[in-house]
Amino acid sequence: MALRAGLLAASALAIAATLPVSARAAGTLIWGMPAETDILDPHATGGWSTYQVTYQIFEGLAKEDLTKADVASPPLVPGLATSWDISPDGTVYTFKLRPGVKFHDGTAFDAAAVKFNFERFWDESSPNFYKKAKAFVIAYTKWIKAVEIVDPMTVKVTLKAANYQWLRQGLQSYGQPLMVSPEAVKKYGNDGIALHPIGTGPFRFVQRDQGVKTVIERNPDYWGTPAKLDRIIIRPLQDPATRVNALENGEVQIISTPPWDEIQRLVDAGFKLSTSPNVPYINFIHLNFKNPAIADIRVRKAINMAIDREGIAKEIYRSTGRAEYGMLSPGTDAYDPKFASYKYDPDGAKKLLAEAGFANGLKLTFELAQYGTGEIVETWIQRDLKKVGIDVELKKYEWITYMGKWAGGMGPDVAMNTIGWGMSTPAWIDIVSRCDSAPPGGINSGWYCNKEVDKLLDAAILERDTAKMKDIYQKANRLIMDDAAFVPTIDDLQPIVLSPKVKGFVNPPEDWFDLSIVSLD
Amino acid sequence: MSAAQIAPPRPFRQRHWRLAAFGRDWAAVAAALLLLTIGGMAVLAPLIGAYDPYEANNLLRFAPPGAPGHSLGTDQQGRDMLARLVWGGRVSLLVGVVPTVLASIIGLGLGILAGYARGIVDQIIMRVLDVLFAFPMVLLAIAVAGVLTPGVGTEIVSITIVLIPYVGRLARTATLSVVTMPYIEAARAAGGSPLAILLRYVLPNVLSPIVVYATTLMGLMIVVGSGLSFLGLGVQPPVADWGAMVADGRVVLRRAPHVTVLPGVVILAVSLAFNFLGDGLRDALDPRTGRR
Amino acid sequence: MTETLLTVAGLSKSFRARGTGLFRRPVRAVSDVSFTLQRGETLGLVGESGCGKSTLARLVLNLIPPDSGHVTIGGDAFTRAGREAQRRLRRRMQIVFQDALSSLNPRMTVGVNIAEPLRLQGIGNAAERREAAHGLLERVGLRVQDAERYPHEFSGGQCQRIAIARALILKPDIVVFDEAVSALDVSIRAQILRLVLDLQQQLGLSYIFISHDLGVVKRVSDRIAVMYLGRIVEIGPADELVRGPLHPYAEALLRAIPIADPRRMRVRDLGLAEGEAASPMNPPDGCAFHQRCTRQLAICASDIPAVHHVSPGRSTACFLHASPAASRQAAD
Amino acid sequence: MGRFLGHRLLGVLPVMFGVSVIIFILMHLAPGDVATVLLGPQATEVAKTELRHALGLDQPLPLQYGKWLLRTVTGDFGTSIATQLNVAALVLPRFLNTLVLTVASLLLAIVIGYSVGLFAALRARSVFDRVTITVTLLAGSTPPFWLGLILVLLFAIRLRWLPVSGMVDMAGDGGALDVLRHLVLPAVTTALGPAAIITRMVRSSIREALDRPHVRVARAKGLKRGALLRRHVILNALPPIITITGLQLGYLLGGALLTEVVFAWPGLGALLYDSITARDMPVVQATTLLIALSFVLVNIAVDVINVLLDPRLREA
Amino acid sequence: MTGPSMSGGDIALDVRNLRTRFGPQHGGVIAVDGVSLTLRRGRTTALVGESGSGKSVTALSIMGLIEPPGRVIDGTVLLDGRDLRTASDREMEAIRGARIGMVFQDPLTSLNPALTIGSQIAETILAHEPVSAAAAHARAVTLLEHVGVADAAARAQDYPHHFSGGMRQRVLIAAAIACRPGIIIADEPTTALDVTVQAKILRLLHDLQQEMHASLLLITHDLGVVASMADDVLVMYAGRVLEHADVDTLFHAPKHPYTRALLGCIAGIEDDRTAPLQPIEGLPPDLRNPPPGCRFAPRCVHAVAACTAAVPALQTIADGHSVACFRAMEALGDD
Repeated sequence: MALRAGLLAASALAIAATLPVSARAAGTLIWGMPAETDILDPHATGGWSTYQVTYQIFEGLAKEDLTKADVASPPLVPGLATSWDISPDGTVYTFKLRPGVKFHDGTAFDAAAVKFNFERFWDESSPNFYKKAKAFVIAYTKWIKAVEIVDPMTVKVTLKAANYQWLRQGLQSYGQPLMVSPEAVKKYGNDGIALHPIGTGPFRFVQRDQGVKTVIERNPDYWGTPAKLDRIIIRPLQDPATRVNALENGEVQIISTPPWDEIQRLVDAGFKLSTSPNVPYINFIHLNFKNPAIADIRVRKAINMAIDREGIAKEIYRSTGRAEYGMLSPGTDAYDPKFASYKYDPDGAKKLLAEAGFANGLKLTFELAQYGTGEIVETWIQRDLKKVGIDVELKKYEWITYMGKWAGGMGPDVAMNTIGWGMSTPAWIDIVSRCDSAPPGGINSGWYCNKEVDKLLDAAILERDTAKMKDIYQKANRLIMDDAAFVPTIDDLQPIVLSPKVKGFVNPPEDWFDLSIVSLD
Repeated sequence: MSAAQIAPPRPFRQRHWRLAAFGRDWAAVAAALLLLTIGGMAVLAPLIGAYDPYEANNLLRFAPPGAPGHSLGTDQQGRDMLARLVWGGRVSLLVGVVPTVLASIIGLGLGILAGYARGIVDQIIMRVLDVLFAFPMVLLAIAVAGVLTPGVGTEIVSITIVLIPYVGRLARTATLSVVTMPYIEAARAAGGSPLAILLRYVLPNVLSPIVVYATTLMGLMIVVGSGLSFLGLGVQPPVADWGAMVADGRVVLRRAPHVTVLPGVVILAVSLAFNFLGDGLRDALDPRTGRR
Repeated sequence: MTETLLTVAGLSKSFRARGTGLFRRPVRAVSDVSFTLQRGETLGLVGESGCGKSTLARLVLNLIPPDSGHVTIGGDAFTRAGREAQRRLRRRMQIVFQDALSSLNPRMTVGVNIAEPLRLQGIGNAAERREAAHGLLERVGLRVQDAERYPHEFSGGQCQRIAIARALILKPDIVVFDEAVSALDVSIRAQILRLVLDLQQQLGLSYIFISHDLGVVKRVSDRIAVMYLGRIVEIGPADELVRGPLHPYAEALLRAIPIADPRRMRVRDLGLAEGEAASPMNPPDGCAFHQRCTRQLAICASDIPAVHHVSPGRSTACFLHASPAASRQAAD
Repeated sequence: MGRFLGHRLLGVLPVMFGVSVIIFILMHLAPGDVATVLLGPQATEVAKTELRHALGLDQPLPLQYGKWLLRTVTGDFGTSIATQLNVAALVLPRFLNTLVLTVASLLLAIVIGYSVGLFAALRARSVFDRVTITVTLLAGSTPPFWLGLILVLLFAIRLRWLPVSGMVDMAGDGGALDVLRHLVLPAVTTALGPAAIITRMVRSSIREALDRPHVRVARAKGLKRGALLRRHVILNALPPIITITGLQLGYLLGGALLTEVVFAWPGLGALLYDSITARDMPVVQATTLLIALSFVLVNIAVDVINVLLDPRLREA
Repeated sequence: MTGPSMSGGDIALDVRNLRTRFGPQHGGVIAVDGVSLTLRRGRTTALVGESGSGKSVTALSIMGLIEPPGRVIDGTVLLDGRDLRTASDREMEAIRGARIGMVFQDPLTSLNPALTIGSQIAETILAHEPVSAAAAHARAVTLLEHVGVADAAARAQDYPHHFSGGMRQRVLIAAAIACRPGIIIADEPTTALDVTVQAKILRLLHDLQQEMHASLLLITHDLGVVASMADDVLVMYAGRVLEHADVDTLFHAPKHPYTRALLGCIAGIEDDRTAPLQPIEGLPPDLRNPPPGCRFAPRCVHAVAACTAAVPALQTIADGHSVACFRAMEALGDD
C-alpha cells in the first residue's frame, strides 16, 4: 500500500518536473525581502521591513514624499491633512483634514477618526487606548499634551513643549501615528488590526500567510493618484542566495539587500540596481568609555584612524556603500557630505597607541550580532586593527541576545559594539550620544557623555529655522567626533535590484518606498 | 542532516578485537589513513601551509582552483581555500569528535547504570532519556545553541546533549545482553564484587559496540555540526569551520561554486571516512558480521 | 568416613513472569528442595527442560537469593551469610556452565580468565596467579602457550576445559556442572567426562552434575536426584534408581531413553509417557505429575506428596511409596 | 491490544510534560529580553516593565509554567508574541506544510529504500549489493543543506527545470501541480538520508530474515519464490523496517529544518527556528510540543503495527 | 528383519558420489565428499555422525537447498530415474514437499512465528495441488489430528508460540507429509526435544513411515536413536561415509575404528560407573585444511602409515556392509 502510494507520488513529481514555469498575472509585482514582516498594525510595530508594507496601506496626517530620490531628506508633504499650522511658540499644531477620504472598509475619515487614533496610541484614559501602542509611538506621543476636535475636518494637537522635529519624529520606525479605521478597531479589537490592517493608503490588504507572503492590492477608491500595480506580493526570503536565484529565475521582480558580490553580475545580466545616496541611517561602532583602554582618547582616535573605510566600501560593499566620518546620517537635513574627521592613517594610529602606552599591542573585545552569512566587515576591521597592533576578539551573539547587550550598555570588559541605525531626523543622534541616553534611558551603549553636546542637542530641537538647526547639529557632530566617541563606518546605500520590467521605482532617503508609482511592463 | 541516521545499531555479541581483520578491510584502512591525514593537517595547521587563513587578498578574490599559488583557489575575500579548509578542519573535527566522545562517556555511564542496576534507577534514567529522545535532534541542538552564546563550546554542549540518549539507549541494551552472559555469573560465583564485575566484565564488553557506534556518529556529527554552523550557531569569525564555509559560499554559489563545493566535499569525505572506519571496526570487533 | 559437605534444605524460588496479561502470576521454579552432598561424592541431578534444575544450581551457588530455605557448606551458612563470609565461602564451590564459550570473558585471554577467580578473591600476586593458571591449563589437557590466546580461538570442548580450569583454581571442594557436556559432540563429551572423573579422583572433589541426559548422569554419579516441575521427586543411589525407579516419572523417563543396541530396543519398545509436561506457570494441583501418571491415586490430584524415605539413601515423593499410614489414607 | 494502546498513550503524558518543562526552562535561560525586541531600543524602562507584566513575564517561573500548562491543557495555545497571531492558527498550516514535505520525502525514501534494499538483499555480495552499500554510505554522509545547494545550482539555476525555492509559485496561485514542482528538490534533498538508512535496514533485515530456519523449511515445502518471499521473508523482516521508517518520519517532522531554510519552505522547523530567535515563547512551546507529540505518536503507531504483525505481542 | 532387497523398484532415491563445497574453488570447504546412499521404500536409513561431519549438508544437497556460497559440485541424485541435480528451480519446487518431505532439527525456529499453524501446513498443499484455500485448510486440520494434535480444528488457528516444542515438531511433520511424499528426510528431528517427547516423535515418524510405506532418511548424532529407528546406517566423518551397514551389524560387528570408538564413547544408561569411558582423543579435522589420507587417521589408534598416504575407498566387505578403512579386514582390538 505504502509502496504504491509512493510510486504514484514519485511519478507525479516526475511529471511536475517537466512543466514550464507558469505565466504570471500581469500587474502583479513580487518582492523578495530579507525579513518577514511582523505586526501589520502601524501603532504597534517597530521594524522597517514591516513599514515597507504598512506604508502602502496606511497614511499619516503628514507624509514624507518618497517619490524623489535626489533630495537630502524626504520633504514633508500633506497626507491625510491638507495643511497644518504651527503656533508661534511651536506647541500647537492645527491640522486641516483632507475631505472625501474613506478607509478601505468604507469608514469616513474625519476629525473623529483622527481623535480616535490619537486616543488609541496616546490617551491612557480613553477606552480606545491600546497599551501595546504606547511603547512604540512614544517618540511622538511623549510630547503631546492635548488633542481636540475643532470641527469635523479640523484637529488641534497641543504639545508640552516646542519641538520642530515632532512631525518627522512621528514618521520614523518604531511606531508611527498612521490612521487606522476606527470601525475596524471596534470590529476586530485592538489586537485584531494586526490581522485586519485597514487604512486609507493606495493599497489595501488582501492576505497574510505568515512566513510565506503578504498580499496587497490597488485601492480603487484612493483619494490621490491610484496605484499603477494591481497587486503586490511581499515574500520573505531570508536567504540572500535564494533571493538572487528567485530574481534570476523570474520568480520575483525586486529583491532587497542583494549579496554585494552578486550585484555586478546581476547588473551585467540586465537587472537594474537602485541605490539611495541619502539613506536615513548609519553604521557605526560604539566605543565604550567604561573600558580602561578606550577611555583614553588616543586609543579612540587610533581606532578611528586605523580603519580603511574606503577600502571596505569599495571591496566589500562593491560601491553600494559610502565611507562615513561623522555620526549624522545622510538622510537628514543636517548631513554634510564634506564632513571629515579621521582619515585612514595606520601609522598615525600606531603612533597614538604608542603614546597611550600600547606600543606592544592591545587586546580588545568587540561584540556584534550574528548576521548569518559571515561578518565580513567586522573581520576586515579586525584585520585593520591588527595591523596597528590591536588584537580584537570578535564576540558574536544571536540577534536578540545582542539587542539586550547593546541596549543594556557595555560592561567594562568590552571595548566596542556595533549597529546600523538612524532616522531621517537628526534628532536621532540624541538617543545614542546624550548623557541621559545612557542605558536604560537610551541607547548610548558606550556611556559617552559630553555636557556641551547635550546643550547643543537641547537647543537644536527648539530651532524652528532649518538652516540654524542644521548648523547646531553639525556643531554637535563635530564635538562628538572630536571626542572620537564613535567610529562611524560605512553606509549601506540600500541597494535594490530590480527586473528590467519594473518601471518607476524610486529609492528615496528613507527605509521604505512609495510603491504606488511603480509599474510593470 | 536527518537525525534519523543515528538510529542505534543492534548490539552484537562480543568478540575480541581483530587487528588482522581490520587490516584486510581496505576501505576502513583507507578511511583511517584519510582521517589521520586530515586530522594531522588540522592539528599541525599552524606549522603548515603558505597562507594565513584569515588574510584577505582583494586582488585575488574568487580565484578558481588551480590558480597560481592557490591550489584550491580563493574565496570571496581572496583568502586561500586550502588554508581555510585546513584551519576549518580544526573546528569541524573538534565538533565532530569531542561531543561524540563526551556523549559516549556520559551515555555509557547512564546506560550501564540503568542496565545493571535495573529497577527504579533504570526507570528514571530511561524516562529522562525518552524525553530527550522525543526532541528531534536538530531542534534540540538549535534550542540549546539558541539559549547559549553561539560558539564552539555551545556547539559541543548542544551536540553532546543531543547524543546522550542515543548512546545511553544502546549502552543499556548492550548491558542488558551482557549481564545475562554466563561469564558474569561465573565471576559472581567466584566472589566478584558488583563493582569489580562492572569494571572488569560489563564495561569492556559493552564498550565495543559503543566504540563502533561512536565512530559512525562522529561522521554524522561532522555533518550535524556543519549544519549548525551553516545556521550561524557555530564558531566565531574570522574562524570558519567547513559548515560556515558552505554557508559563506552559498551567496556566491553561481560565481564561484568552488567556495561552496569544496568544503561540502570535504565534509562528505570525512563523514564517509568515519562511516567506513565504523564499519571496519564493526567487522573487526565482531566476526559474526560477514565481510561486505 | 562420609562427611557432609553441603546441605541444601527447603530451597524454594518463584519468579515473576515477564510480560503483561495472562501470565502475570509468579512462576514456581523450585519448590522445597532438600539434599545433601558428601565429600568425594557426585550427585546427579536429572530432569527435563523447565524442571528447575538450572535455577536450583544458581540457588545452591547463591547466585540468586532463595525465597525460603538455606544452603550450608561444611557447616557454615552460605545463604544469608555476610558479604565477606559469603565471598570466602564461594571459594569452596564453583560452577561450570553449558555454554563454555559464553562463560568466558571474551575480552580476556584464557590465562587471565582462568586466574580471574583468584584476582576477584584477592589471592596471590600476578605472577602467582599466572603460575596457578598455567598449572591448571596443563592439568585440563591444554598447553601453557594457550594462556595467551583468546577464548574464541578454541573449540567448544577446549573452552569447557578452560572453564573447568577456572572452576578449579580456587581449589574448591564442590564443583557444580550445569549441563556442562550437553552441547558437546559424543567423542568430545566422553573426553570431558573422563577429565571430570579423573580430576575428581585426583583432587577428591565433590560434584553436583546437572543434565537432562540420564545416560550421562548415570555414568558419573553416585547418587541421582530426579526433578520434575521444581521438585525432587526421587533421589537414590545411581544404580538402584536406574534399575528400579520408584517414582512413576523417573520410570517414564528411563523407559523413554533409547538404548544404543538394536537387539534390545527398537522404537516400539520406547515408553511413551502420557501427555506433556505441565507448565511451571500453571502447575496442576496435587502431584505435578498426576495428570500424566498411569498409576495415580485419588489423593494425587489434591495433595502434594511429601518426600518419603523408602530405603537407606532412597526417598521419593510419591503416594505409592508413602508410609503405610499414608498409603492407607490414600486408599480410603 | 486495547490495553496496550491505552498504556502507551498514557506514557505520552510524562514525555510531553518533560519536553515542555525542558523547553520552558531553556527558553527562560536564554539571554535577551522580549520587551526590548518588541518595543525597540527607544522604549522606556517603564514601557518594557509594563509589557513584561502584560505578558506575565514578571511572574515566578513555576507560576508562569503552571498557567501555560493550564491553558494548554484546555486547548488554548495563546497568542504569538512576535506576530500577535493565534498560535494554533499559526502553527497548524506550517505543520501541514512540513507534513507535505515530510510525507513526500518519506514516500520517496520508502520507494527507493524498500526496492533497492530488497534487491540488494536478494543478491547478497553481488556487484549491485556492494554498490548499494557504498552509495548508501555516501548518501548518509552528504550534508543535506549542501546537497540542496548543489541541486539548486544544477536544476534550478543552470537547467531552470525547477523553481528555486518556496512551496508555491511566488504569485501564489499555482495549484497542486505547482506545489509538486516546488516539492521536487526539497523532497529529494530530504529523502536522501532516510532513503540510505531505510535501504540499509531493509537489506540487513531481509538478509537476516532469509537466514531464519523457517525460510528453509518453507523452501523444503516446495513453496514458490513469490509466496516464500511474501509469507516467510518480508512478513518477518517488516518489524525493524517499520520501526526505522517510523523513526525517519518522526525525525523528518522536526529535522527537515535545514532543507526548509535552504528552500525557503514554510515549514514547522523554520518557524521554530524563527520563534527561538524571536523568543516567541508560546510559538516555541506549541511547535516543540507538536513535533515531540508527532514523534511520540509515530513511535506508538510503529509499535502498534509491529504488535499487529507479531501474534506473540498481539496477545500479551 | 529382512535383509536388503535387491529389487530396483524398491529404490526410492539413489544418491551417487555427492560432493558439496562451500566457499571458493580453492580454499573452500568440501563439506560433503563423495557420499553415496540409497533409500528404499518402507525402510529407514540413518545418517549418523558428529557435528560438522556433513550429514545435514548431505540432506540439503539432496533437496537442492544448498545456498551460495555453497554449491553441489558433483554427483547424481536420482529420483525415479530423474537426476535432481539437473532439475530446474521450478522442477525442484514441484518435487520438494510433494515427493520429498523434510523435517528439521529445531522446531522452535522452524515455524514462522507470524503465521498460523494451519496456514503453514496448508501452504504445502497449496504449493502442489490445485485446491482451494478452504480445502487445504480442512486437510491441514485432518493432518494435525493425524500427527496427534488434540482439538485440531481450533489449534490450527493458533500461532506457533502457543505450542510446546514437541507439538511444534508434530506440526512440522504434518507439513512435511501433507502431500504424502514417498521420501521423508528428518534432520535431527528430536535433538532439541526432551527425552520423553523424543520417544513420542520417534514413534510418530516411525508409524507414519510405515503407514505411508515411505522411505525415511534419519539424520542424527544419537546412536540410541539410530539403534531404535534405523534399518540401514551410514556413519559419516568429516564429509565422508566411513561405514555403511544394516543396523544390527553396525552395532554388533562394526568394522571401522571410528564406528567402534564412537560406540565406546556413549554413556549408556546400562553402563556401570566403574566402566572406564573410552573417549576418542583429539579433535575433528578442520575441513579448511583436512589431513591427507583417511580423515580419521590422526585420531585413530590403529592408524598406520598407509592411512595418511591415501584415502581408503568405501569397500563392500559383506552383503550390505561397506567400510572405508585399510584395516577393515584385520581383527583390531580396542586398546
